[in-house]
Amino acid sequence: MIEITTKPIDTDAVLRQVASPEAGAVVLFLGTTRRMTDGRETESLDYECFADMAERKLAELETEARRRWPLVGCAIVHRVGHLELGEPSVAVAVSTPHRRASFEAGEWLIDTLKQVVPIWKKENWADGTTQWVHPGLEVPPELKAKP
Amino acid sequence: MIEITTKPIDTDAVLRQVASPEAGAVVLFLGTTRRMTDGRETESLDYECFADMAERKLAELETEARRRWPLVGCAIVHRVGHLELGEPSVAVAVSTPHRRASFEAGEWLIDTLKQVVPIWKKENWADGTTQWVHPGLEVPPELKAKP
Amino acid sequence: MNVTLHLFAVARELAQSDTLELELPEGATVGQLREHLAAEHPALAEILPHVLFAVDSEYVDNERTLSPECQIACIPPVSGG
Amino acid sequence: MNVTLHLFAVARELAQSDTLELELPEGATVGQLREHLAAEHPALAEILPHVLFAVDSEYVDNERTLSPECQIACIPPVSGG
Repeated sequence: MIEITTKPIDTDAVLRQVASPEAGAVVLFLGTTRRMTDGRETESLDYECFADMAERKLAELETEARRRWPLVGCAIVHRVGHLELGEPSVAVAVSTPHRRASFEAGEWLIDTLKQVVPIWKKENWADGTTQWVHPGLEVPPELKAKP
Repeated sequence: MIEITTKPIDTDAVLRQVASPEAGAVVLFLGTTRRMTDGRETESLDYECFADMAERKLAELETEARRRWPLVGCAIVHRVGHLELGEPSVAVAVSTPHRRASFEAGEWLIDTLKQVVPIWKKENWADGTTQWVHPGLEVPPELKAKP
Repeated sequence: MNVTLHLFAVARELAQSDTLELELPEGATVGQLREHLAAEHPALAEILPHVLFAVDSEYVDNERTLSPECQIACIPPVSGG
Repeated sequence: MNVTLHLFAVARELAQSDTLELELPEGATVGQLREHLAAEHPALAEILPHVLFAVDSEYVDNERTLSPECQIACIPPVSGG
Protein backbone atom coordinates (compact mmCIF):
# COMPACT_ATOMS: atom_id res chain seq x y z
CA MET A 1 0.00 0.00 0.00
CA ILE A 2 1.53 3.22 -1.26
CA GLU A 3 -0.28 6.50 -0.81
CA ILE A 4 0.38 10.20 -1.05
CA THR A 5 -2.43 12.15 0.52
CA THR A 6 -3.35 15.63 1.63
CA LYS A 7 -5.52 14.21 4.44
CA PRO A 8 -4.40 13.38 7.99
CA ILE A 9 -2.80 9.94 8.10
CA ASP A 10 -5.09 7.26 9.53
CA THR A 11 -2.53 5.22 11.49
CA ASP A 12 -5.12 2.64 12.40
CA ALA A 13 -5.87 1.98 8.74
CA VAL A 14 -2.11 1.70 8.08
CA LEU A 15 -1.75 -0.89 10.85
CA ARG A 16 -4.77 -2.84 9.62
CA GLN A 17 -3.16 -2.87 6.19
CA VAL A 18 -0.11 -4.82 7.41
CA ALA A 19 -1.74 -6.96 10.11
CA SER A 20 -1.74 -10.66 9.32
CA PRO A 21 -1.81 -14.00 11.16
CA GLU A 22 1.31 -14.86 9.15
CA ALA A 23 3.22 -12.06 10.90
CA GLY A 24 4.52 -12.11 14.46
CA ALA A 25 5.84 -8.56 14.40
CA VAL A 26 4.67 -5.17 13.20
CA VAL A 27 6.79 -2.02 13.21
CA LEU A 28 5.16 1.33 12.54
CA PHE A 29 7.27 4.45 12.09
CA LEU A 30 5.67 7.88 12.21
CA GLY A 31 7.53 11.03 11.27
CA THR A 32 5.89 13.89 13.15
CA THR A 33 6.17 17.66 12.99
CA ARG A 34 8.63 18.68 15.69
CA ARG A 35 8.56 22.06 17.40
CA MET A 36 12.31 22.71 17.72
CA THR A 37 15.00 22.24 15.01
CA ASP A 38 18.55 23.38 15.77
CA GLY A 39 17.22 25.84 18.33
CA ARG A 40 14.60 27.36 16.00
CA GLU A 41 10.88 27.05 16.58
CA THR A 42 8.60 25.68 13.88
CA GLU A 43 5.02 26.83 13.66
CA SER A 44 3.89 24.56 10.84
CA LEU A 45 5.20 22.74 7.77
CA ASP A 46 4.22 22.51 4.13
CA TYR A 47 5.11 19.47 2.07
CA GLU A 48 5.26 19.46 -1.71
CA CYS A 49 5.84 16.44 -3.94
CA PHE A 50 6.44 15.45 -7.53
CA ALA A 51 3.50 13.08 -7.36
CA ASP A 52 4.11 10.70 -10.30
CA MET A 53 7.73 10.14 -9.42
CA ALA A 54 7.17 10.03 -5.66
CA GLU A 55 4.58 7.25 -5.98
CA ARG A 56 6.82 5.37 -8.34
CA LYS A 57 9.81 5.70 -6.01
CA LEU A 58 7.74 4.60 -3.02
CA ALA A 59 6.59 1.54 -4.94
CA GLU A 60 10.23 0.79 -5.83
CA LEU A 61 11.15 1.05 -2.15
CA GLU A 62 8.48 -1.48 -1.25
CA THR A 63 9.71 -3.84 -3.99
CA GLU A 64 13.31 -3.56 -2.82
CA ALA A 65 12.34 -4.03 0.84
CA ARG A 66 10.37 -7.15 -0.09
CA ARG A 67 13.45 -8.44 -1.90
CA ARG A 68 15.63 -7.87 1.18
CA TRP A 69 13.28 -8.95 3.97
CA PRO A 70 10.42 -11.46 4.25
CA LEU A 71 7.73 -8.80 4.51
CA VAL A 72 4.18 -9.97 5.00
CA GLY A 73 2.69 -6.48 4.80
CA CYS A 74 4.15 -3.12 3.80
CA ALA A 75 2.43 0.27 3.81
CA ILE A 76 3.89 3.69 3.17
CA VAL A 77 1.73 6.80 3.39
CA HIS A 78 3.13 10.31 2.97
CA ARG A 79 1.08 13.37 3.64
CA VAL A 80 1.58 16.56 1.64
CA GLY A 81 0.21 20.06 2.01
CA HIS A 82 -0.04 21.98 5.26
CA LEU A 83 0.76 20.24 8.57
CA GLU A 84 0.40 21.57 12.09
CA LEU A 85 2.81 20.71 14.92
CA GLY A 86 2.67 17.13 16.16
CA GLU A 87 0.92 15.74 13.08
CA PRO A 88 2.43 12.73 11.28
CA SER A 89 3.85 13.57 7.86
CA VAL A 90 4.78 9.99 7.04
CA ALA A 91 3.82 6.51 8.18
CA VAL A 92 5.84 3.41 7.32
CA ALA A 93 4.51 0.07 8.52
CA VAL A 94 5.83 -3.42 7.90
CA SER A 95 4.99 -6.83 9.26
CA THR A 96 7.24 -9.89 9.24
CA PRO A 97 7.25 -13.35 10.80
CA HIS A 98 9.98 -12.30 13.29
CA ARG A 99 10.73 -8.92 14.79
CA ARG A 100 14.33 -8.23 13.75
CA ALA A 101 13.33 -7.98 10.09
CA SER A 102 10.50 -5.56 10.89
CA PHE A 103 12.85 -3.14 12.63
CA GLU A 104 15.47 -3.43 9.89
CA ALA A 105 13.01 -3.02 7.04
CA GLY A 106 11.14 -0.17 8.72
CA GLU A 107 14.32 1.78 9.34
CA TRP A 108 15.68 1.09 5.87
CA LEU A 109 12.43 2.25 4.27
CA ILE A 110 12.29 5.58 6.09
CA ASP A 111 16.04 6.20 5.67
CA THR A 112 15.85 5.51 1.95
CA LEU A 113 12.59 7.41 1.50
CA LYS A 114 14.31 10.47 2.91
CA GLN A 115 17.14 10.09 0.41
CA VAL A 116 15.38 9.41 -2.87
CA VAL A 117 11.67 10.24 -2.87
CA PRO A 118 10.92 13.65 -4.45
CA ILE A 119 9.07 15.25 -1.57
CA TRP A 120 10.09 18.54 -0.01
CA LYS A 121 9.42 20.23 3.29
CA LYS A 122 9.06 23.94 3.89
CA GLU A 123 9.56 25.18 7.44
CA ASN A 124 7.19 27.91 8.52
CA TRP A 125 9.23 29.27 11.41
CA ALA A 126 7.58 30.83 14.43
CA ASP A 127 9.40 34.10 13.63
CA GLY A 128 7.31 34.42 10.44
CA THR A 129 10.01 33.42 7.96
CA THR A 130 9.79 30.35 5.75
CA GLN A 131 12.48 28.08 4.39
CA TRP A 132 12.59 25.14 2.00
CA VAL A 133 14.62 22.31 3.45
CA HIS A 134 17.17 21.02 0.96
CA PRO A 135 19.94 19.10 2.72
CA GLY A 136 23.34 20.19 1.44
CA LEU A 137 21.95 23.23 -0.34
CA GLU A 138 22.38 26.66 1.15
CA VAL A 139 19.10 28.35 0.35
CA PRO A 140 19.52 31.93 -0.95
CA PRO A 141 18.79 34.21 1.99
CA GLU A 142 16.29 36.36 0.13
CA LEU A 143 13.89 33.44 0.06
CA LYS A 144 13.97 32.96 3.79
CA ALA A 145 12.12 36.09 4.74
CA LYS A 146 8.56 36.57 3.60
CA PRO A 147 7.17 40.10 3.56
CA MET B 1 2.86 4.34 30.61
CA ILE B 2 3.14 0.73 31.74
CA GLU B 3 0.16 -1.56 31.57
CA ILE B 4 -0.69 -5.23 31.82
CA THR B 5 -4.21 -5.87 30.65
CA THR B 6 -6.58 -8.67 29.74
CA LYS B 7 -8.32 -6.42 27.19
CA PRO B 8 -7.40 -6.01 23.52
CA ILE B 9 -4.60 -3.47 23.13
CA ASP B 10 -5.81 -0.07 21.93
CA THR B 11 -2.93 0.85 19.63
CA ASP B 12 -4.37 4.28 18.97
CA ALA B 13 -4.31 5.09 22.69
CA VAL B 14 -0.72 3.83 22.87
CA LEU B 15 0.29 6.13 20.02
CA ARG B 16 -1.52 9.10 21.56
CA GLN B 17 0.36 8.40 24.78
CA VAL B 18 3.76 9.01 23.14
CA ALA B 19 2.79 11.70 20.61
CA SER B 20 4.35 15.09 21.29
CA PRO B 21 5.37 18.21 19.36
CA GLU B 22 8.79 17.73 20.95
CA ALA B 23 9.22 14.45 19.06
CA GLY B 24 9.98 14.06 15.37
CA ALA B 25 9.79 10.28 15.37
CA VAL B 26 7.54 7.60 16.78
CA VAL B 27 8.22 3.87 16.59
CA LEU B 28 5.50 1.41 17.55
CA PHE B 29 6.24 -2.29 17.82
CA LEU B 30 3.42 -4.81 17.97
CA GLY B 31 3.98 -8.47 18.73
CA THR B 32 1.13 -10.39 17.14
CA THR B 33 -0.09 -13.95 17.35
CA ARG B 34 1.40 -15.80 14.40
CA ARG B 35 -0.19 -18.82 12.79
CA MET B 36 2.94 -20.86 12.02
CA THR B 37 5.91 -21.55 14.34
CA ASP B 38 8.59 -23.99 13.16
CA GLY B 39 6.09 -25.63 10.86
CA ARG B 40 3.40 -26.07 13.53
CA GLU B 41 0.08 -24.30 13.40
CA THR B 42 -1.14 -22.23 16.34
CA GLU B 43 -4.82 -21.89 17.01
CA SER B 44 -4.62 -19.44 19.90
CA LEU B 45 -2.33 -18.38 22.74
CA ASP B 46 -2.69 -17.90 26.47
CA TYR B 47 -0.42 -15.52 28.35
CA GLU B 48 0.18 -15.68 32.08
CA CYS B 49 2.17 -13.21 34.14
CA PHE B 50 3.56 -12.64 37.61
CA ALA B 51 1.78 -9.30 37.76
CA ASP B 52 3.65 -7.45 40.55
CA MET B 53 7.04 -8.31 39.20
CA ALA B 54 6.11 -7.88 35.54
CA GLU B 55 4.88 -4.33 36.13
CA ARG B 56 7.98 -3.54 38.14
CA LYS B 57 10.28 -4.95 35.46
CA LEU B 58 8.45 -3.04 32.73
CA ALA B 59 8.86 0.18 34.73
CA GLU B 60 12.58 -0.60 35.14
CA LEU B 61 12.86 -1.09 31.37
CA GLU B 62 11.32 2.33 30.77
CA THR B 63 13.70 3.93 33.26
CA GLU B 64 16.73 2.28 31.67
CA ALA B 65 15.58 3.18 28.15
CA ARG B 66 15.13 6.81 29.23
CA ARG B 67 18.68 6.75 30.62
CA ARG B 68 20.05 5.45 27.32
CA TRP B 69 18.01 7.44 24.82
CA PRO B 70 16.35 10.88 24.83
CA LEU B 71 12.82 9.50 24.96
CA VAL B 72 9.99 12.00 24.87
CA GLY B 73 7.29 9.36 25.35
CA CYS B 74 7.42 5.68 26.23
CA ALA B 75 4.50 3.25 26.52
CA ILE B 76 4.56 -0.51 27.05
CA VAL B 77 1.34 -2.50 27.17
CA HIS B 78 1.28 -6.29 27.50
CA ARG B 79 -1.87 -8.28 27.16
CA VAL B 80 -2.43 -11.46 29.15
CA GLY B 81 -5.12 -14.12 29.03
CA HIS B 82 -6.50 -15.70 25.87
CA LEU B 83 -5.48 -14.32 22.46
CA GLU B 84 -6.75 -15.28 19.04
CA LEU B 85 -4.59 -15.39 15.91
CA GLY B 86 -3.44 -12.00 14.64
CA GLU B 87 -4.12 -10.12 17.88
CA PRO B 88 -1.33 -8.00 19.40
CA SER B 89 0.05 -9.43 22.64
CA VAL B 90 2.40 -6.54 23.26
CA ALA B 91 2.76 -2.92 22.16
CA VAL B 92 5.94 -0.90 22.69
CA ALA B 93 5.89 2.73 21.58
CA VAL B 94 8.54 5.40 21.94
CA SER B 95 8.96 8.91 20.62
CA THR B 96 12.22 10.82 20.28
CA PRO B 97 13.41 14.04 18.64
CA HIS B 98 15.18 12.06 15.87
CA ARG B 99 14.35 8.69 14.37
CA ARG B 100 17.49 6.63 14.99
CA ALA B 101 16.92 6.69 18.75
CA SER B 102 13.29 5.60 18.36
CA PHE B 103 14.26 2.50 16.40
CA GLU B 104 17.09 1.65 18.80
CA ALA B 105 15.04 2.19 21.95
CA GLY B 106 12.00 0.35 20.57
CA GLU B 107 14.05 -2.67 19.61
CA TRP B 108 16.01 -2.69 22.87
CA LEU B 109 12.77 -2.51 24.88
CA ILE B 110 11.10 -5.47 23.17
CA ASP B 111 14.33 -7.53 23.14
CA THR B 112 14.88 -6.92 26.85
CA LEU B 113 11.22 -7.40 27.73
CA LYS B 114 11.40 -10.86 26.18
CA GLN B 115 14.43 -11.70 28.30
CA VAL B 116 13.50 -10.46 31.75
CA VAL B 117 9.79 -9.76 32.22
CA PRO B 118 7.97 -12.65 33.95
CA ILE B 119 5.29 -13.33 31.36
CA TRP B 120 4.74 -16.71 29.75
CA LYS B 121 3.06 -17.87 26.62
CA LYS B 122 1.19 -21.11 26.13
CA GLU B 123 0.70 -22.36 22.58
CA ASN B 124 -2.66 -23.90 21.86
CA TRP B 125 -1.69 -25.86 18.78
CA ALA B 126 -4.16 -26.55 16.01
CA ASP B 127 -3.72 -30.30 16.65
CA GLY B 128 -5.35 -29.85 20.07
CA THR B 129 -2.19 -30.08 22.18
CA THR B 130 -0.91 -27.23 24.31
CA GLN B 131 2.62 -26.26 25.30
CA TRP B 132 4.15 -23.68 27.59
CA VAL B 133 6.94 -21.83 25.84
CA HIS B 134 10.08 -21.73 27.97
CA PRO B 135 13.13 -20.98 25.84
CA GLY B 136 15.96 -23.36 26.70
CA LEU B 137 13.70 -25.67 28.67
CA GLU B 138 12.56 -28.96 27.21
CA VAL B 139 9.01 -29.21 28.43
CA PRO B 140 8.15 -32.71 29.73
CA PRO B 141 6.24 -34.41 26.94
CA GLU B 142 3.34 -35.51 29.13
CA LEU B 143 2.31 -31.87 29.42
CA LYS B 144 2.17 -31.31 25.70
CA ALA B 145 -0.87 -33.45 25.05
CA LYS B 146 -4.16 -32.56 26.62
CA PRO B 147 -6.84 -35.21 26.77
CA MET C 1 10.61 -21.49 58.98
CA ASN C 2 7.66 -21.69 56.62
CA VAL C 3 7.74 -19.93 53.28
CA THR C 4 5.33 -19.71 50.37
CA LEU C 5 6.67 -20.31 46.89
CA HIS C 6 4.69 -18.87 43.97
CA LEU C 7 4.68 -20.92 40.79
CA PHE C 8 3.93 -19.98 37.20
CA ALA C 9 3.42 -21.54 33.80
CA VAL C 10 4.96 -25.01 33.45
CA ALA C 11 6.13 -24.99 37.08
CA ARG C 12 2.58 -24.38 38.23
CA GLU C 13 1.27 -27.14 36.02
CA LEU C 14 3.95 -29.61 37.10
CA ALA C 15 3.27 -28.86 40.77
CA GLN C 16 -0.47 -28.82 40.10
CA SER C 17 -0.70 -25.75 42.32
CA ASP C 18 0.11 -22.06 42.07
CA THR C 19 1.78 -22.01 45.48
CA LEU C 20 3.76 -24.43 47.61
CA GLU C 21 4.12 -24.13 51.37
CA LEU C 22 7.65 -25.18 52.26
CA GLU C 23 9.38 -25.80 55.57
CA LEU C 24 12.99 -24.66 55.36
CA PRO C 25 15.73 -24.23 57.99
CA GLU C 26 15.89 -20.75 59.52
CA GLY C 27 17.99 -18.48 57.26
CA ALA C 28 17.90 -20.90 54.34
CA THR C 29 19.30 -19.71 51.01
CA VAL C 30 17.81 -20.00 47.54
CA GLY C 31 20.33 -22.79 46.94
CA GLN C 32 18.84 -24.72 49.86
CA LEU C 33 15.37 -24.00 48.53
CA ARG C 34 16.41 -25.62 45.25
CA GLU C 35 17.72 -28.71 47.07
CA HIS C 36 14.55 -28.92 49.10
CA LEU C 37 12.36 -28.72 46.00
CA ALA C 38 14.41 -31.36 44.17
CA ALA C 39 14.01 -33.74 47.11
CA GLU C 40 10.43 -33.03 48.13
CA HIS C 41 8.81 -32.09 44.83
CA PRO C 42 10.26 -34.43 42.21
CA ALA C 43 7.75 -33.20 39.62
CA LEU C 44 9.79 -29.98 39.52
CA ALA C 45 13.21 -31.65 39.49
CA GLU C 46 13.60 -31.70 35.73
CA ILE C 47 13.03 -27.96 35.27
CA LEU C 48 14.89 -26.72 38.37
CA PRO C 49 18.26 -26.26 36.65
CA HIS C 50 16.53 -23.92 34.18
CA VAL C 51 14.45 -21.75 36.49
CA LEU C 52 15.34 -18.52 38.28
CA PHE C 53 14.01 -17.39 41.62
CA ALA C 54 12.75 -13.95 42.51
CA VAL C 55 12.43 -12.50 45.99
CA ASP C 56 10.15 -9.51 46.38
CA SER C 57 9.99 -9.16 42.58
CA GLU C 58 13.76 -9.12 42.02
CA TYR C 59 15.81 -11.92 40.51
CA VAL C 60 18.18 -13.38 43.11
CA ASP C 61 21.05 -15.85 43.03
CA ASN C 62 21.54 -19.05 45.05
CA GLU C 63 23.34 -17.22 47.88
CA ARG C 64 20.35 -15.07 48.70
CA THR C 65 19.02 -15.69 52.23
CA LEU C 66 15.30 -16.17 52.66
CA SER C 67 12.96 -15.15 55.46
CA PRO C 68 9.30 -15.94 56.08
CA GLU C 69 8.28 -12.41 55.04
CA CYS C 70 9.78 -12.78 51.56
CA GLN C 71 7.58 -13.11 48.52
CA ILE C 72 9.36 -15.96 46.74
CA ALA C 73 8.64 -16.90 43.14
CA CYS C 74 9.87 -19.59 40.81
CA ILE C 75 10.45 -18.08 37.35
CA PRO C 76 10.74 -20.52 34.45
CA PRO C 77 12.33 -19.10 31.28
CA VAL C 78 10.07 -16.23 30.21
CA SER C 79 8.30 -16.02 26.87
CA GLY C 80 6.35 -12.77 26.89
CA GLY C 81 6.29 -10.33 24.01
CA MET D 1 13.69 21.21 -29.89
CA ASN D 2 11.38 22.51 -27.19
CA VAL D 3 11.19 20.78 -23.84
CA THR D 4 9.27 21.48 -20.66
CA LEU D 5 11.16 21.42 -17.36
CA HIS D 6 9.16 20.83 -14.19
CA LEU D 7 10.35 22.66 -11.09
CA PHE D 8 9.74 22.00 -7.40
CA ALA D 9 10.32 23.59 -4.02
CA VAL D 10 13.13 26.15 -3.97
CA ALA D 11 13.74 25.74 -7.72
CA ARG D 12 10.12 26.61 -8.41
CA GLU D 13 10.29 29.62 -6.14
CA LEU D 14 13.58 30.85 -7.62
CA ALA D 15 12.22 30.52 -11.15
CA GLN D 16 8.86 31.93 -10.04
CA SER D 17 7.17 29.24 -12.10
CA ASP D 18 6.48 25.52 -11.84
CA THR D 19 7.55 24.90 -15.42
CA LEU D 20 10.05 26.39 -17.84
CA GLU D 21 9.79 26.05 -21.62
CA LEU D 22 13.30 25.63 -22.97
CA GLU D 23 14.71 25.58 -26.49
CA LEU D 24 17.57 23.10 -26.67
CA PRO D 25 19.57 21.69 -29.60
CA GLU D 26 18.16 18.45 -31.05
CA GLY D 27 19.44 15.49 -28.98
CA ALA D 28 20.72 17.69 -26.16
CA THR D 29 21.92 15.98 -22.99
CA VAL D 30 21.12 16.77 -19.38
CA GLY D 31 24.58 18.33 -19.16
CA GLN D 32 23.63 20.74 -21.94
CA LEU D 33 20.33 21.42 -20.18
CA ARG D 34 22.33 22.43 -17.10
CA GLU D 35 24.51 24.78 -19.15
CA HIS D 36 21.47 26.27 -20.80
CA LEU D 37 19.78 26.89 -17.44
CA ALA D 38 22.91 28.46 -15.96
CA ALA D 39 23.13 30.85 -18.89
CA GLU D 40 19.47 31.66 -19.47
CA HIS D 41 18.02 31.38 -15.95
CA PRO D 42 20.59 32.91 -13.60
CA ALA D 43 18.15 32.71 -10.68
CA LEU D 44 18.75 28.94 -10.74
CA ALA D 45 22.53 29.14 -11.19
CA GLU D 46 23.36 28.92 -7.51
CA ILE D 47 21.42 25.73 -6.87
CA LEU D 48 22.23 23.90 -10.13
CA PRO D 49 25.35 22.11 -8.80
CA HIS D 50 23.14 20.61 -6.08
CA VAL D 51 20.11 19.48 -8.05
CA LEU D 52 19.41 16.21 -9.84
CA PHE D 53 17.34 15.76 -12.95
CA ALA D 54 14.73 13.11 -13.58
CA VAL D 55 13.44 11.97 -16.94
CA ASP D 56 10.12 10.12 -16.96
CA SER D 57 10.32 9.79 -13.16
CA GLU D 58 13.82 8.26 -13.07
CA TYR D 59 16.96 9.99 -11.91
CA VAL D 60 19.38 10.45 -14.81
CA ASP D 61 22.98 11.59 -15.18
CA ASN D 62 24.42 14.36 -17.32
CA GLU D 63 25.01 12.06 -20.29
CA ARG D 64 21.31 11.27 -20.69
CA THR D 65 19.93 12.45 -24.04
CA LEU D 66 16.65 14.35 -24.03
CA SER D 67 13.79 14.38 -26.48
CA PRO D 68 10.68 16.58 -26.67
CA GLU D 69 8.50 13.72 -25.39
CA CYS D 70 10.45 13.39 -22.15
CA GLN D 71 8.94 14.49 -18.89
CA ILE D 72 11.91 16.38 -17.41
CA ALA D 73 12.07 17.45 -13.78
CA CYS D 74 14.55 19.39 -11.70
CA ILE D 75 14.90 17.69 -8.30
CA PRO D 76 16.49 19.79 -5.52
CA PRO D 77 17.77 17.78 -2.53
CA VAL D 78 14.71 16.02 -1.11
CA SER D 79 13.42 16.45 2.42
CA GLY D 80 10.37 14.26 2.76
CA GLY D 81 9.71 11.99 5.69
